[in-house]
Amino acid sequence: MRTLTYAQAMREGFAQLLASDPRVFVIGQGVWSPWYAGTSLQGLEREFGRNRIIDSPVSENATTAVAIGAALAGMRPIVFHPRMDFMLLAVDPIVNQAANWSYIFGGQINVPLVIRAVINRGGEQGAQHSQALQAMFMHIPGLKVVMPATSYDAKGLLIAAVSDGNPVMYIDDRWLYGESGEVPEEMYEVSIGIAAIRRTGSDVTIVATSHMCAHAVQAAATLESRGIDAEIIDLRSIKPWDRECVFNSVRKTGRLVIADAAWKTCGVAAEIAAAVAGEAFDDLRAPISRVCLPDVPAPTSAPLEEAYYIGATHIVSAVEELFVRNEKALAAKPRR
Amino acid sequence: MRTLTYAQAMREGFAQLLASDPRVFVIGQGVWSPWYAGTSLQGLEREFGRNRIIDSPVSENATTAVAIGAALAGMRPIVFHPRMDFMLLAVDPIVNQAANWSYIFGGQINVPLVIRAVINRGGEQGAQHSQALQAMFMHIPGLKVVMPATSYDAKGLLIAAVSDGNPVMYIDDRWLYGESGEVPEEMYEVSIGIAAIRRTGSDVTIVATSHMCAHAVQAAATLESRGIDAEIIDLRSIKPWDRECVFNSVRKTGRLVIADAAWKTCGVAAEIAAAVAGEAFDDLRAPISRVCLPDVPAPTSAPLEEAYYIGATHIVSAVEELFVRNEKALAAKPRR
Amino acid sequence: MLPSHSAEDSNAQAVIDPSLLPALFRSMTLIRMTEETVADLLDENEIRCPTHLCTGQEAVAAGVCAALRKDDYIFGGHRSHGHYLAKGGDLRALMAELYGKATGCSRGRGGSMHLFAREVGLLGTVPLVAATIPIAVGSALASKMRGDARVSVAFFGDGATEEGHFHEAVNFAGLHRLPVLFVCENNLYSSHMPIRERRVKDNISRAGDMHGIPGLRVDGNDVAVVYRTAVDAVRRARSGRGPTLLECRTYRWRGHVGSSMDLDVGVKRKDELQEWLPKDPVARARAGLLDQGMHKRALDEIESEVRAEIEDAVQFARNSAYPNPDELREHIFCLKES
Amino acid sequence: MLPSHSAEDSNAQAVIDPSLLPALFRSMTLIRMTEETVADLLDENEIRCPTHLCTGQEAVAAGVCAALRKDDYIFGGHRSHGHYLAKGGDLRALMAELYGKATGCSRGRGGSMHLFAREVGLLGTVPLVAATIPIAVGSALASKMRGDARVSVAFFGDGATEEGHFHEAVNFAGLHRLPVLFVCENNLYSSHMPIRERRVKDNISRAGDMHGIPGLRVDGNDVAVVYRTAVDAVRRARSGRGPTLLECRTYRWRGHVGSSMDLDVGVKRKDELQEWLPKDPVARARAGLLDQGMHKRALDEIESEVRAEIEDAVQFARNSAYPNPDELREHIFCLKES
Ligand SMILES: Cc1ncc(C[n+]2csc(CCOP(=O)(O)OP(=O)(O)O)c2C)c(N)n1
Ligand SMILES: Cc1ncc(C[n+]2csc(CCOP(=O)(O)OP(=O)(O)O)c2C)c(N)n1
Ligand SMILES: [Mg+2]
Ligand SMILES: [Mg+2]
Repeated sequence: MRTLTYAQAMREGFAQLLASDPRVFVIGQGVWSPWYAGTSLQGLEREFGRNRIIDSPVSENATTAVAIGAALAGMRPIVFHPRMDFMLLAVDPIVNQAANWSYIFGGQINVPLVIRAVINRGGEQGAQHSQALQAMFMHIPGLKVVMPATSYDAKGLLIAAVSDGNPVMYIDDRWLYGESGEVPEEMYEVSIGIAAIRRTGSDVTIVATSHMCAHAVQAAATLESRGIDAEIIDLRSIKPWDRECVFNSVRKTGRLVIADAAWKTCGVAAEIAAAVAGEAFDDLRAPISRVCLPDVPAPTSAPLEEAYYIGATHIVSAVEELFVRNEKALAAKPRR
Repeated sequence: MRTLTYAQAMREGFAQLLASDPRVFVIGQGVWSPWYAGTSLQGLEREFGRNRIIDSPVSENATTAVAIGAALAGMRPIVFHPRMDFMLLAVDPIVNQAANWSYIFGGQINVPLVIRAVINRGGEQGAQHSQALQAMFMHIPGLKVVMPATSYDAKGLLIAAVSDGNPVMYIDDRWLYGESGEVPEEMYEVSIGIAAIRRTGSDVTIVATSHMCAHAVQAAATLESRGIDAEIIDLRSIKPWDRECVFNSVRKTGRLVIADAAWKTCGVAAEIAAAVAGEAFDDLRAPISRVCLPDVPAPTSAPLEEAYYIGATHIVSAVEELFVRNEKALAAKPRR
Repeated sequence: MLPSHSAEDSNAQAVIDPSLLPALFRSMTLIRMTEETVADLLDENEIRCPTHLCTGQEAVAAGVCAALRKDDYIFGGHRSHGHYLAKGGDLRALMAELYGKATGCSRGRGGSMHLFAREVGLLGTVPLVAATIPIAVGSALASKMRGDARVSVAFFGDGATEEGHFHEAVNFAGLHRLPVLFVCENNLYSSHMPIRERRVKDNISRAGDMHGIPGLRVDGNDVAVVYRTAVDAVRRARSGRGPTLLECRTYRWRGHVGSSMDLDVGVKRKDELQEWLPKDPVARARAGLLDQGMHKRALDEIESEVRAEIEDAVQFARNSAYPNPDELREHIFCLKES
Repeated sequence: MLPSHSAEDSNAQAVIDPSLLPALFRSMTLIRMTEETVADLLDENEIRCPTHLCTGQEAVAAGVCAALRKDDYIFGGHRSHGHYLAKGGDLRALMAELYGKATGCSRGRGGSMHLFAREVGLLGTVPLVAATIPIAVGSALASKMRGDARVSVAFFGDGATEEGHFHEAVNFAGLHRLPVLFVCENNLYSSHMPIRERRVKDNISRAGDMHGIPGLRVDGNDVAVVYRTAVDAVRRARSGRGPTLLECRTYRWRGHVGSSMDLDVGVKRKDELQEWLPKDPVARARAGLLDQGMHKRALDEIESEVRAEIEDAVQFARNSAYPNPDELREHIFCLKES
């Protein structure tokens, strides 16, 4: 099959959605720009016209609310925020409005809105240009949240998000834009709420989001060489998330490590850990480990960034610790 | 000792802070109003003048940012949001600015800002006037978050928040305003980050926030009559939260129920559950149970509200389930 | 005192087709009587949701909605019973919603602050101040894209103009010349705060000018003036000439929320009310109809018809069932397309 | 084309004390040479943080800051090297910050977009567009409360006026007559978007009027005009007569971010640049000084002094140590009072 980068796959999804459904349009700060969205929106403005690819004034709140209004009137807008950090100005329309509109009117209207939120970090950008805030939105009942980790899912989840008919936050990480993967030419959907097992294994379950999936795969190779057989689950959707897939895996492995490159406290990993500790407790043979960013704003200076971000080695250490620990525990008294 | 309602205790805290420190002032929508803050700000405007008690236009973003600016210039503002829901318009100044300012400048300046956020729910107010969004802010590194549950703490944590010198979100729930408790007349601080054990017990640890503490105490009485001896921890601060207190208790009881009247997914309870499942796993004898609001926007109609909100009975059931379950588990095969 | 009725931009003697006045009177009477009935029901604790009554402001909703087609979109805020009724929303469903019943216009999930009547173009009223201003711009954008010639209207208060997204929305609408009307009901208060304590100049209509669209100030208690001005603005919008901002000067008789009169709030409130009561928009329309030669009996008849409708609606609401608590978790997402 | 240099509100021939011009020239020269050095260092990949250069806009920072006292507060945004330097921020600390060094003005936690120099009243520059506008209003509120006669200045771009909180901030400042200057550097672009694609009217200075404060449009490439206007506005503010909005018309020579020229962006960018290059504020000041009779040698000397300072600062930055990664978790909260 054909190979596309993650950014190209997104762009193809956008183009096919725009070509196939006149209700679809794109609005947001930077959509005409050569730099805000990498190549993921490149040329759409010329291909589909400025009436359907609408760059906006620097007005995140109104731009998002405009998209909501268009959605209520039957369009299928995709509102683009070039950074999650800037989207914090639009939390009111997203959380108070988009997420509630169906519920407060008793299901008589829906909000077919996709909110594309970009995580754009590293490169000495610092605290206000690096945030990965998926947990803030995962917390909100009326939102669905997806985080594609591969080219295939980047396209398929985008199309699924638009056809879902409800507010879906689509979060992509610029660190993924250059990654390549196979992508079918036709339009297809990746079901929201279904995880993907990227590697089967029997010793430990590693649940990962977004670009941590690739790190998990790398970590698994290292772990294999050390005799540990890891199962890797790419969560893909964080709300709803695939409980069955995670629980089945933990039933098998008895050990769980969750890797999410965002702040730890109240993060995605906290929810999965809490759910497993609540509903699959008997399957656990070891503590649940979270591999997350430290609870620190993003620094700028390169050596600080180096210390701040996480990757495969952090996952490897987290997994190994569970096994070392188990050996120690076995050497000591058995558990109550 | 003298008894004050929660609202009176807050008001006394405000008045003493204003009287003792000329840097303290209060700003926000509704601070001159007879109804937005219950009696918690009553008459302050007359007592301290409109220059220090500043009602604002309906401009949550700028009002909050103005408070930040005043804090940077050495004042000690308390910015008032009569509902957390409205405060969503101020997430940018709170999360991007207040929470980061110290870090991004390498600790050369601090932001001595208190953000008072009111949870005001029930009474058929519905989805946009009922939210308890503590977890969204607990997720952010540069914020401290307190949730007093008693009159004593309402005053003591307010004073501690102002003297902390860093951005502290002070969250009070209107359901608590009428509760009474002993309050010293003098100024005093309740340390941020220190929980209070409201009842000692040996069978189960119930960690509760805000008005769920009273429900937990009630639940403990019921549980006692059924032979279960519960320890109750009033968290008081949710960021930082008192890990030592919770871990010590779980070490003793082996069972943990967390009650937080907010959405479950990625909530306060998720973090505590995840932390315990990660760091005190060996102490656990049963799954960790979370007693939270369902992941549903707040409805209006009374019977729906009745089904929506949680109280002592929910805590009782959650605890009992752990014990019933344990018996079942003992009857079956022992744990691996 | 604030200058009121001073610098209105529209002809205070607006002449409209006399045959339209009875319908406008009926619309206002329906709003007035509903609001006053609801006030009683609040006092009796039959209705318990937070309710913001628009008594005294009826001419704005009635005048603007009369200038609209049924399929035009409108949006409102916390004080929107009038908008709902003027646009043709079902009275029974409104009353049932206030009672929290499953037959309510929002199926008991919304109460007074969240109203919905898609069949007449009301896509929602929500209580976050100013929230629906940019949302109405969005539905106007949809209409422009589809070329469906619909007009969108955002109803909001003077307080809403203090929210930054009001300005963002007006700028965006002007930039894209969208078919939208910004209708500000300037009742001179935002809850307890008079306008002079919230902005330097009493110049809301100038926000249109600032953002490049016409801004007009009109007497919001004269339904003929409001109607006439709205007709022009709607024509402009529908023919692709872009948005208009209407500042309608008015006054709410009741307190901010509930049935109280808020006479304790704000130094001038009592005096102001005395000044505004004689400007009663419903009484003015009634007087106008009598002047036009309409019989008092015909007017009385309209009033008793409306009264009967309201009584029927209250009965309907009382007799309706509450939502089933087992359905608490429904409607967060729509499964099917709407 | 956008109308530029058309309807300025201030005297384009502003007369200022001639003895002030050398200092203004020096200030602009320092900014210009720093920016151009940084451009080279970006090209050489010595500096790697996102950097927004203000070449071409020097007169605004230099003119406004010359009208301020050392203890007056200023705030900036993503493009604030000029503000930092004009207010007197330490050049070595700026350069070290761009290099990500522990000796940087933000100790290596901020980079180009987060600058700090409390000792000269710069309480922070941050890159969220418009964020510091209401924050500067807040420091002005603090000054008013304390009666310390300080003035606060918010520097921001034309794009920032599209954020709603700009309007909220101006309204609040007007309402409380706060000692604050809103200095908009209208360089006609917000990243890739020319102003006409973002707002209907090119009338930013009118936002002052809308919100009840004076709004003035001036030639932002004439340092004498900027200075003269700022002196008046600062005097107004300091004497308790409230805020002023200055719209300074200017143009950035370099691209939005980094050292590129963005000549590909926007149809007119190339032509516009040709039009604006001759309006070079530094060259104009230089010519003015020669006219005044200053010797070319004296000017050359200023330039070589500045060049030496910059070279020294670059050396300092290169030789400085990086922050210790073990200190990653420090500085989130302050332990002691500041
Ligand atoms: C974003 C937000 N902030 C604050 C409030 C609280 N609030 C409810 S109504 C109101 C006054 C609004 O005044 P105005 O817009 O003039 O409408 P009116 O009540 O006069 O009809 C306020 C401040 C709110 N509902 N939403
Ligand atoms: C809230 C927010 N939205 C968007 C951005 C992205 N952004 C960075 S600079 C910029 C342009 C700002 O233009 P202007 O205010 O005119 O300043 P200039 O770059 O021209 O100096 C934008 C949109 C941002 N930094 N912050
Ligand atoms: Mg009003
Ligand atoms: Mg600009």
